[in-house]
Amino acid sequence: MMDVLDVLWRLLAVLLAFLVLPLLVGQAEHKAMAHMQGRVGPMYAGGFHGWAQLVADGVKFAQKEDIVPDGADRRVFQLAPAVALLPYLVVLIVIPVGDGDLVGQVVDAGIFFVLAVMGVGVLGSLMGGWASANKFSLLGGLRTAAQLMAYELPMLLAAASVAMAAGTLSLPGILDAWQWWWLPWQIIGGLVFFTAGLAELQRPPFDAPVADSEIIFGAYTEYTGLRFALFLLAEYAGIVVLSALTAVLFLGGWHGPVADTLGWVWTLLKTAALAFVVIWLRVSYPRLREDQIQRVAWTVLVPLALLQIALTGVVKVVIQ
Amino acid sequence: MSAAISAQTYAPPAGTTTDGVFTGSAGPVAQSVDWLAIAPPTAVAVAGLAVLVADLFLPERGKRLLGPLSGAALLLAAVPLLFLRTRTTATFCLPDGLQECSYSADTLALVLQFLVLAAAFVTVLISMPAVRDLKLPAGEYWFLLLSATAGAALVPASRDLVTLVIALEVASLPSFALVGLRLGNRGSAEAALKFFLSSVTATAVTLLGASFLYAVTGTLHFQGISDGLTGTDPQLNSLGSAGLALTLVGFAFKASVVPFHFWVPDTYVGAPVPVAAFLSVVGKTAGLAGLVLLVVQAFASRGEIWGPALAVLAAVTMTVGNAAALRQRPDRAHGAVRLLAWSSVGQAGYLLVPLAAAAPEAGTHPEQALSSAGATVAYLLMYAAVNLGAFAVVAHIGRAGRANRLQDYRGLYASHPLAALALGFFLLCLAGLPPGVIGLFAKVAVFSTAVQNGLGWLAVIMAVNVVIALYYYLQWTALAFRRGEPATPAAAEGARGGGAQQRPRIAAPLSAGIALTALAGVVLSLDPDLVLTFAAGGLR
Amino acid sequence: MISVSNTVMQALLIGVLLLPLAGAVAALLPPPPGLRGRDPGQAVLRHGVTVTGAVLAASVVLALGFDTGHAGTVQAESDVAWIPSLGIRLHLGVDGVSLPLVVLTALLTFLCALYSYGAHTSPGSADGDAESGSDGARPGGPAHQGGTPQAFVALLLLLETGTLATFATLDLVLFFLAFETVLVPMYFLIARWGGAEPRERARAAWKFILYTLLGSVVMLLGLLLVGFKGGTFDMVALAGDDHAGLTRTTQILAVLAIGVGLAVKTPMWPLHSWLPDAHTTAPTVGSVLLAGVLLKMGTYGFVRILLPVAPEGMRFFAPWLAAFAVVGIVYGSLACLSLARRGAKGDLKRLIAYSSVGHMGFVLLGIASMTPTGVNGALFANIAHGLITGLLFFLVGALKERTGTTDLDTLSGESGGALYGSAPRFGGLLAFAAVASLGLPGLAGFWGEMLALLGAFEPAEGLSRPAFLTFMAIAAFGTLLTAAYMLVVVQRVCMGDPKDAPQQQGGRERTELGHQETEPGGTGPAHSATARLPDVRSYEYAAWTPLVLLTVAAGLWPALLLGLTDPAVQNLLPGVTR
Amino acid sequence: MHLAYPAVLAALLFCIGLYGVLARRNAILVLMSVELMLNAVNLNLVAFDVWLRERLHTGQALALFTIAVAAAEIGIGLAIVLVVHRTRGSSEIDRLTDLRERDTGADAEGDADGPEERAGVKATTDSGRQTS
Amino acid sequence: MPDYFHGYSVVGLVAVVGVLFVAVAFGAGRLLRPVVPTREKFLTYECGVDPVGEGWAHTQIRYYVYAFLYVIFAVDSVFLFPWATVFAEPGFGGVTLVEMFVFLGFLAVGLLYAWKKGVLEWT
Repeated sequence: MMDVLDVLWRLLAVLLAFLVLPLLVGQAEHKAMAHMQGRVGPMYAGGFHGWAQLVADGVKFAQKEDIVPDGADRRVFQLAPAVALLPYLVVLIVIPVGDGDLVGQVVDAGIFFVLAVMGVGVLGSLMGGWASANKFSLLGGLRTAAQLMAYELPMLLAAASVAMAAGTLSLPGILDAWQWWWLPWQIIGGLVFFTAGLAELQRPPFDAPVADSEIIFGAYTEYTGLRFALFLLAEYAGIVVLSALTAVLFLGGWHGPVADTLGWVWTLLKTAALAFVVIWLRVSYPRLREDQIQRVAWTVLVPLALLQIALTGVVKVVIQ
Repeated sequence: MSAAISAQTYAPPAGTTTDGVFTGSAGPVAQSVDWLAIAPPTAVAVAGLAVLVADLFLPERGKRLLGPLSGAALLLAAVPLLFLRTRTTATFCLPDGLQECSYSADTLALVLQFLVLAAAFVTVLISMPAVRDLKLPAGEYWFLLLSATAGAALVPASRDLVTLVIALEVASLPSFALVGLRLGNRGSAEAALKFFLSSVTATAVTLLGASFLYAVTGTLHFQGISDGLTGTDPQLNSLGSAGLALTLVGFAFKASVVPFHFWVPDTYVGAPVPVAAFLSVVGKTAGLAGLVLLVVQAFASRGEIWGPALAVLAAVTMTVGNAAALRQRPDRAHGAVRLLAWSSVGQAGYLLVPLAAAAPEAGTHPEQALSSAGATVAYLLMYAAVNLGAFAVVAHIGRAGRANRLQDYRGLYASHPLAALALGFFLLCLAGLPPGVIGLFAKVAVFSTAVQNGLGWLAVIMAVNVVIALYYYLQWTALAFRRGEPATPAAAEGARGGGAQQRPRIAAPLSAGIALTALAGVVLSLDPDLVLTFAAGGLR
Repeated sequence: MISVSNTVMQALLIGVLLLPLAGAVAALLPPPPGLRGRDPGQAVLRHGVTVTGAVLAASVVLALGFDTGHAGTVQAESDVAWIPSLGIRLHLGVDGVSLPLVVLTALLTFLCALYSYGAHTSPGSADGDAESGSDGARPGGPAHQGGTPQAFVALLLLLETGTLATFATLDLVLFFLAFETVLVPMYFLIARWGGAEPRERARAAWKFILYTLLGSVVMLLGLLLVGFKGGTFDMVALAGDDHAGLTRTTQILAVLAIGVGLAVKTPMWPLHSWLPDAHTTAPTVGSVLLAGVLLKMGTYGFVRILLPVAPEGMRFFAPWLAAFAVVGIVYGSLACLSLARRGAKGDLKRLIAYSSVGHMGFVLLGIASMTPTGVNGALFANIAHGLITGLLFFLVGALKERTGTTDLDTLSGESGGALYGSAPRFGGLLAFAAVASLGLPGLAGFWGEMLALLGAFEPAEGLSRPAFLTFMAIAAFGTLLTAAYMLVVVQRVCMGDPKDAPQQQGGRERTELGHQETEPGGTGPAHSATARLPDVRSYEYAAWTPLVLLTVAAGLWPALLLGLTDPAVQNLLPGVTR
Repeated sequence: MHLAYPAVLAALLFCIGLYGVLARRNAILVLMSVELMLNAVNLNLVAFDVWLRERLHTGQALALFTIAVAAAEIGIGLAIVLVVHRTRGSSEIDRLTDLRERDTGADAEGDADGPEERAGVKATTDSGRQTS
Repeated sequence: MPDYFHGYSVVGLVAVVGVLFVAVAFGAGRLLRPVVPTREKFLTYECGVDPVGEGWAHTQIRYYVYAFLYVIFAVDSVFLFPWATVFAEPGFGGVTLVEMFVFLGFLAVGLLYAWKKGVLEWT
């Protein structure tokens, strides 16, 4: 009985985090971007600084007509948003928030699981792009795919580096083994991982697949209403997941300079900081061209990741 | 790429810590590696990589050096064989003294490695003009050739299914690319696709078989499989039999055994001639080496299952191959290569006979089974030398006229007497007629295994097939010695270009290849015991 | 008989085998400075004569050194391991059965080389001959046919090697190898130096090689069967009393397989059909060697392998063998008769080829009787046939060279060829050979056939006497037929009115003949007739005289030969006749 | 969990793959079917590995290698399909008949050579460099 | 073993919850939204112009090459993880590390090859 209750609690918590955190990030993006650009952002919905803007957006999306273009592959077209969104929910459950039991579920091969499931999310964009029967969508979908290909590899390699350092693939296991000096040791890997994740999420400056000035909105061009909203939600959920993962793998998760008992606070803080960096980057950098995106991956990130692995290996053997 | 070094990286990845032996942290868990033993395939693989990298930085003129470089690397890779000759070495062994190793440099492995390396060397010689003529990408070509050779050299030394399958794949994958390397050529691409699709399917089937075997025996080492297959559980028994049969399929495919042969003629015709030569010798060696290892070692205890099956396959293979070769007409385009392709299918049938004959003794008298399999090895050595030689001559003719009809060999004696003599010798060796004495005795050795193991009917079928084969080999030989007169307008047209009498000189590497193979054939003919000793207990 | 140490004998035998092989290789190399000769052809043909002469001399010495007191035992024996894995040894040696054949081979090859050399150098067939452009067989001018003289000599020597090795080897597999080695040179001799349309030549050569190959593959199977079941390939060991424990079934199978291969080569009716084509198209030298030596390899195999190794099997098949043999005798004779008919467009070479079928029938009959008498007769007939038919083919070849045709109708015209008149010595020789061939007592052909018939009269135990008596009667009838067609041939070719003949022949022949007559080298008597053929030339004398002499000698003194063969045959037949 | 579930699933996957290989006529689909077969094998291997509780985890090791092999095969296979598609504008394997043995006379094949070569040349010139 | 499957069953439960969530959202949307189909709404959107031509018109073959690159490399990195977890255990050590460097060297050569061959340039 305890077991069932326990599981239910965890599920509920994960679902809650999944519904709330992306909205928080979205709202933060609205406001942070606005202030960086000398605007004020949404101010009306909800009264105080437009805090309910995204809720209002959601209500609006739900009332929009649902359109599937004539030439589209209906079933695939309709399923795509769900495929894009759900993996992030599933990933959330294995990310440890705090020491000990503060994790949805411990999975042995945590890193594998996380990376594999995150890869599925991109499939949603691809399905949307393919099924829309729209040239821009297709182009966007292909760019998405290419980007996934290019950045999955450095991401994997960087994660492998951490796994090497810790000697385990389990996320809590990695955090258990974590020491503060891993921070400089794994810094290259961390940067690679974060950058690659950014690119996989198609966040600026890696947003060529949805570049509105070139291809309208890439794979999502034909989407309206709730389905479009799910895609957007997926993007923000992705930011949360990526930030959380980076925090766990490279920044020590619930480890903090003081008050280890409040580990989950550290985790949330680090995640939030990283999420802010994601927003910050969007405002600061112009969009890269598709070929530049590819080149960065293959000629910078992959070699760097390999270098990090080498470094990890050597240090690990030396300190033994 | 990863597979090329599979041998090095294949350490049991996980779970080792739970074992009592390892947690003691007394001995090293990493397997000790006998570098000399694994030197031949490793050297080839490294050379391949070196060639690939060198190609990136060499100027266009320097790329001509890549071919000779590859040849030299192959020769170099064969040097360790000399040192290994006197001892049997096994490496990548399980650390707990189970005597189960993944790599063994015993006589069988060494002989076949020598065969692979030598054949690859001759292929390199044959390839040099072709790479220039067909404007094949030099670096890629040599790299792929060396990689495939490395894989093929690894096959006979592997002693577990993982290594074996991976080695076979390393031998196969570059071959697909080699076949399709003539960019923009419809035939080349088509050949590659056919080869690829059928090969990949066969691999999948083999792997399924391997998974069944693993389920039944709990190991993939040959010795363990052989022990495990004798279990008494009837359910597992039938699963084991299924796994055994499925595993053999992939190797039968590589060895172009009917009914897994259909890719052979089309692929050979579509591929550049040197690649076809390579496939017909090195590819086949890899497949047959796998078969030998499987039946003599891994499946030794279940001879009653694969013995009759192999016998039937052998009979069907030689019959189909020879019948199809017989149907080739002299005026058909690419007839020469197609004939050799079908003949290589037929030869595969002969090569299977000793394996089928090894069945009754495999379980009880491994030594005798190995001797039987030795007949296959001996035959393979003979076949490699003369088949490569024949392909070398074909490659030369192919340079002049791209149709490569059998007709084009008319008057070869008049224009290139030595090449014609060599071709005749090679074909007679394949046919098994004097003066190709070695061909005859290799067939006799094969034949004797069948007779001595109660496969009289197979021996009779083989004899009939030898007779059928005589016809087309002789016909071709006779054609080469016929007076060269333009028989058709097409030939006359060809003659206008260069003149039938003034055929281009044979390129130096080609003639070296022909000379080398002819020399091998003659030496073997004078002293057949050099190879036949393997059929009489020379393999240990 | 001189006594020669065993080592020397060994060396001689090996030398006999290796000398022509080395000579063949040497023939393909450019001649050394001192031996260039008048032209390359002459040099290399002389080389051929030298080598074959040396081989002949060596074989004669070998024969002289042969201990006739123990003709049944293998002498000059050398036995070296060659392929231990398969138990194949280089086992050589001669006994009373093989020695005569070795000498005969050496002799015939030498004579052929001599003949070719003479034909090349004699002015009668020098360049510029009116006929050189035609398809006629030009035995004298190998340089102008098909290939180079170098290749011709090399092939001839290779042929000799193979034949000699067949007779000298005592290992089954080696026997097969030697047996096969002969095919290659013979194929090229027919295909490149043959005397017919190129297409037809190629066809005949192809037929020849296919038949013999098919036969020999079957034979190989039988040999392997014997070898594997008996545990050894050594003929001597296999011939021991227990026959290496071969079961009856094995023996029957072995005899069937090996017998078919040998029968093709022999040739036995109905497997003979390659022979007429091959003979008709082959060049003179090729025909002589084919008939004189190659056919003997088949019958030799019967005596050497089948009789001693698989007597049980032989006994099983002996009636069949005999039946086929007599059918062959009658069939060959009838075919000859029909060819010899006027207006049948019979080819003289083809006719002799068919007569060979008949003669080999006698040999087979002798063997099938499985008695010493019969087998001795068979061996004797072998030698005799080699001498006589060799001579016949020489003569027909020379005739073709002179007249440009071997067509009987063309040759004889309305009333006859009148060789007696136009070229009396030539005609006389032809008549002699024909008479010898029909088995006239006092000549070589007689003894063999008579002994074979005697053997059939009283066949070995276990064989049905009535059947063999029938066979004997039919065979005897065959001798009559033989006599008939031979006499018809002699009558049509040699007799007739010399004035009459040319009128009946076509204008082409006449002008040619006239042209030839004006040649300064024409050796014929200086009759002032229009139809003068050149009579026997000196080199032809040189080539033919030994054959004539030996034919007579063998006819008058058969014991010379029988003394050699009989002990050996007694030795080979112990399992049959106690 | 009972061994039967993964085993049956693997068998099903393999059979579907096999059916695809045999029935599909588009090279890409055949390729995908082969991948299906390979993944069925992987499933088998891992399931048996777990079932056997083998100390060395040979099954998992082979599964890893199988994954690598499958990837390499896909890489080369797609490249080949691409070349085929480029040279003849179709990847239907039924239409790959240039190399088939025909019983027609020599002339027909002799002619077939010409356009083929010409088409090949054209394809090379406009397709640029192909790397795989 | 029960733990092993237990972990994934919870994960599966999450997935089910997710599916439910999406289904509920779509169901609610169906109730809330209007349905007013017109011809123009179902046209493919190309900046307001009627669509022309096929969708593959602007597709670059280059994407395939990237795909190849990725597939090969990603699978190679599969070998890294098992190694990464054990290479520091007692009993392994320098040799194991060198072996992995050899492996990385292979990867690096592959990358170098692709780079030098111009696959990564976009022209």
